[in-house]
Amino acid sequence: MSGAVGTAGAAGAAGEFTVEEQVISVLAQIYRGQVIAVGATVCADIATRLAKALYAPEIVLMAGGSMAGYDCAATPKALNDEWVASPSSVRGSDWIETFDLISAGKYAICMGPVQVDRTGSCNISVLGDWRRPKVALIGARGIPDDMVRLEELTFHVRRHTPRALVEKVDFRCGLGFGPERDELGLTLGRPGMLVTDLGVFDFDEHGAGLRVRSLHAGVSFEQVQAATGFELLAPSGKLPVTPPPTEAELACIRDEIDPLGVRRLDGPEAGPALLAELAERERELFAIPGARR
Amino acid sequence: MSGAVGTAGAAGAAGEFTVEEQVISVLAQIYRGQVIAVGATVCADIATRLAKALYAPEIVLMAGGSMAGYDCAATPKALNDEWVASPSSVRGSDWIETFDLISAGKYAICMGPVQVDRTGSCNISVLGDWRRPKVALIGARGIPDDMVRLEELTFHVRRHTPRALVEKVDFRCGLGFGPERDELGLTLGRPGMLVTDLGVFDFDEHGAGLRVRSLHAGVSFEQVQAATGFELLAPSGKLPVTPPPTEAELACIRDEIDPLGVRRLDGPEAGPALLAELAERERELFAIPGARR
Amino acid sequence: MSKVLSLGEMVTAVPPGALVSFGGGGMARKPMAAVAALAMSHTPVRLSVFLGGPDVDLMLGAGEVQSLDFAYVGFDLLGLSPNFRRARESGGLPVVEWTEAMYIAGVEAATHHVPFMPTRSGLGVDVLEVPGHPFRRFPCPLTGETLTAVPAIRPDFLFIHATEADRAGNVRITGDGFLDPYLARASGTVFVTADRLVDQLPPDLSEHETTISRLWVTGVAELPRGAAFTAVFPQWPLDYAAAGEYAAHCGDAGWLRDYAAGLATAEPAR
Amino acid sequence: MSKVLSLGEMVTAVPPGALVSFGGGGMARKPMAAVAALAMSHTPVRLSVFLGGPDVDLMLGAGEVQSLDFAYVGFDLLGLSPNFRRARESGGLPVVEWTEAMYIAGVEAATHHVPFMPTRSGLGVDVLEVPGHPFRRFPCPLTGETLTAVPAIRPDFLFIHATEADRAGNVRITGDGFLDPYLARASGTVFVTADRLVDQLPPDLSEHETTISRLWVTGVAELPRGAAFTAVFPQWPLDYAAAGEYAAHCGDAGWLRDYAAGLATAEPAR
Repeated sequence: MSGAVGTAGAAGAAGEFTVEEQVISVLAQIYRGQVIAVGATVCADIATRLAKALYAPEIVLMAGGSMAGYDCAATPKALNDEWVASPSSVRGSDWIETFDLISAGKYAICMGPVQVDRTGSCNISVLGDWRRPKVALIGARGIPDDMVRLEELTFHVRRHTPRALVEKVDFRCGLGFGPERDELGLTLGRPGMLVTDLGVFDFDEHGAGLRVRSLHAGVSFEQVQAATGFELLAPSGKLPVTPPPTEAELACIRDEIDPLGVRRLDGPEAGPALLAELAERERELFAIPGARR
Repeated sequence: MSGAVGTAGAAGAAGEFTVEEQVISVLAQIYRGQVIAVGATVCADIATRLAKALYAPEIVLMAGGSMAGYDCAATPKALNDEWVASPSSVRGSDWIETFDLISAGKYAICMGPVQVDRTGSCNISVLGDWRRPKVALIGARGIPDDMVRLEELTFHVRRHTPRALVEKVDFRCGLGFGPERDELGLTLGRPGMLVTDLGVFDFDEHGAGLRVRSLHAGVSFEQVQAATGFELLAPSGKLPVTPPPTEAELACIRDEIDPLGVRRLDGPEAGPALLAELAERERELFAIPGARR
Repeated sequence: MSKVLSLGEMVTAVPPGALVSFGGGGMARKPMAAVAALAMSHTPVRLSVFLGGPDVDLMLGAGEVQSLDFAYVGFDLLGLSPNFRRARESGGLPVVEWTEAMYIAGVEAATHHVPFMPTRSGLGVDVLEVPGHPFRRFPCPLTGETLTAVPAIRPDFLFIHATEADRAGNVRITGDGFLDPYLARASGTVFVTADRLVDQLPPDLSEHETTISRLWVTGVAELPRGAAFTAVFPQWPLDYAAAGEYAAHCGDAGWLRDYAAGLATAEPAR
Repeated sequence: MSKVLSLGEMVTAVPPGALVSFGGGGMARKPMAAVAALAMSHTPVRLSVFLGGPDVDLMLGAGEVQSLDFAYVGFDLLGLSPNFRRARESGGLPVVEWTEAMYIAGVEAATHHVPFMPTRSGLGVDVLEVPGHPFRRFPCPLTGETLTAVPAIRPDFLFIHATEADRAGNVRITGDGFLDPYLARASGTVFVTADRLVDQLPPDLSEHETTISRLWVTGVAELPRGAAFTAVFPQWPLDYAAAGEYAAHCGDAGWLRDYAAGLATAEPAR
């Protein structure tokens, strides 16, 4: 799945792009309006910058945390974001205000769940039994909070496998569609778009299951079904190909918002060696420490 | 009661002082330790500065509000305090933190109630019936809050009259001693010292009434009783004279922390003319606008 | 992304019956020009103000207040508010008297989007003994101890006066912020008048100097001395002469009308 | 009024069974030298950490944690925490899993000195379905709607690492403050290590640049690079090489002991 997976769209000269660039292009569409734009995966983070650079200058980026990078320009993605973002940052804030913004719906987030199930429930806490997990992940964090405050949640699953897309999540950090949601009268935190390395999906609002919205270039429905731990909803007719990133998007990603190539951390190369390589390159690229102070 | 009322104590050369200076000297004793020191009357405010200058450099002054003057030096009292205090201010804060400090007991305040009764209940909200007051004062403000958070409250009543020291307050902003306090199990916000232009007082802890602790120089018990709207507790023996301000205190008040004479606003001269005079003199004295920015 | 509006556009947005709040406190940083414009628009509104001063006084004097929630109304060293006195003493104004901590808790409830906040305030005092108050004593669901529930305070419109703002709506307040930053999070529509508008905050300063994010702000207007005689640190100390004149005459309906008309229509003095 | 203490004096003050919290978040501004000194003092404590990283990992690896409250434990881009994994996966560690908003609400309850805070979080998710959690669904006393009560979080001891501090205990944090300013208000004893101590904050800056008032701080120690490899903006970007080495080896008890001993006793590198 590494390297080139398709051909860039739009008017400009065609060119190849990676699946991470495809994902960034898709996710950039969810960030609009006077909101804080947050991406919990590297690609989603870069997507917030792409949105700000090309489509929605009004969004607020929070590169590097709630303080030094708050409301900064569409600066290049780094491993140490504050150092790059702070010089253009307009305001310092804190975590209490961030949750007030979430409560006010002034927030758009793409999460990176470890498990998503057919109804759209998601999990980043544990694999196996919570009392004695097979794998202790990171804890529920803010997903239960966002779920009762935001209209809709977006998901990015880096690697589409039967262990990531499961029949039922081991621990519910966010609740999907279905009878339980209806009984609770929960109308917020609806599972929205799911983007993986294979395609773009959404969930049936009655909990019937996962629907393919589009397949990335070169991916077949059968391939996606084989990589999914439950039966996908049958497509009605021919499935569209995910619109490829435009030339302008690719140029922006590569030259402006991710010249370092941090997006590779969401790809198959991810690991200590790549992180070390990026950290080394970052030092050269941005001349840390930094700008304002 | 204007002008000189007594003779300064301590080793230095004796001198005359005003009742406001007497009150400032007495009130300066209540501000000690790692607390925010607040005075709701002009004299109490100046007393916080006197305490900081001479006795308790560790206290935090908040001259001019919760932000620009927070944790400043013992700067001269002004009508526009922020302008004088800001250059030496260590930190900006806000009202939520101020109430967190009050809740943590890191706060010492002298209030300026319009009515105090024999049990120590106090009132700054209304005279007469709350629903249709004879006089609408300013509202309960923070007294009910301080009463359930601080160990003890101190009171400064500028003019000791039967209308200020009453049998029963018209509206309880703070609750005094007595059966109701005991029934509620309320142990915080105990009425502590009361300072007036005639003397220093405290309240019987069972609600039996008001006790004279000391009389200001030249004041008799009979004079105080005549100025009080209820019967004072009978003194057991000869009443002491309030210790006069020391020479060091008088020098500090007059030369360092109130050279403008703002303390006169708590005396019998108070009124629009005096305020106008002080405003005019302040302009000359401090060359507003100010220092840091 | 400019949010620059005229004062007229701001005031026109307020419908009759709206819950309106003003920033600042007492004689400090009151949005007097906006208050005067609102009063002159003859739109009866409900007021909720943490620490009221000439803002509340002017609205009451103009007769455009349907009800008032407050923790304080007064002129600080200049004494009591004449129009507040008259309104209260006539017995005709529906009021809710909050304590400071209870008002803060109500605003925090709104910022956190919960219907109430628990507080220890209210025990043993008469703010919970008067008719029509919205507070309730209740047992803590975890410990059983008795607390006071205060409802969320959610103004429909908030008017603030600030030191400066940028066109995108970021706001800088250099003196005491009172509850303004929190009220901005609690309010549906936030209008800011500023002594000066700049292209972008913070100028040469760190990001800690910006007080309120543009995310909370609906519209901004440049209005030098929009706080009239009230204090705006550091540019305007309280003008005791003008404040004294206001205090002496505001009880006169004709004088007040002329005063408000002048304030509401004054061209920004550049 | 000097509050300057040695790291040893700070750590010695912590009795067995104390509830201890650390500031910072994930791989940022963790008080690693203080954590190492605490771990080396062999004092079993209860931990409550908002966003844990190598701080929680080191304490768990040293075996000195009686229980753990958390909203997150992880190494951010460097993956999962090995010692957190082992402790959780062995099933022997009593834990309370908070959400971020619930943890914040718990800290706010403590800062306001109320026993609980209401929040909307917890609805429809499994954090309220696990054994031993301290949360409770309850009806709002004013509106009747169902909310979640979270208890106050009151650490006995809080350790923070900061950019700088003055000897009186005023603290300046220039990067993300996480919950540190609020945890300082919620905690009984607050110890701060700082990359540098200065005579008085703020230096040439405005009072907005001081993050935590000395009123909340018990002791300060100058400890350059007291956050070890974690990031302290702007002086220390995250040292990915050292962090990677920690992540690779911290599961080895011998390696971890040597690492902690070195960190706890290192002379301030001037």
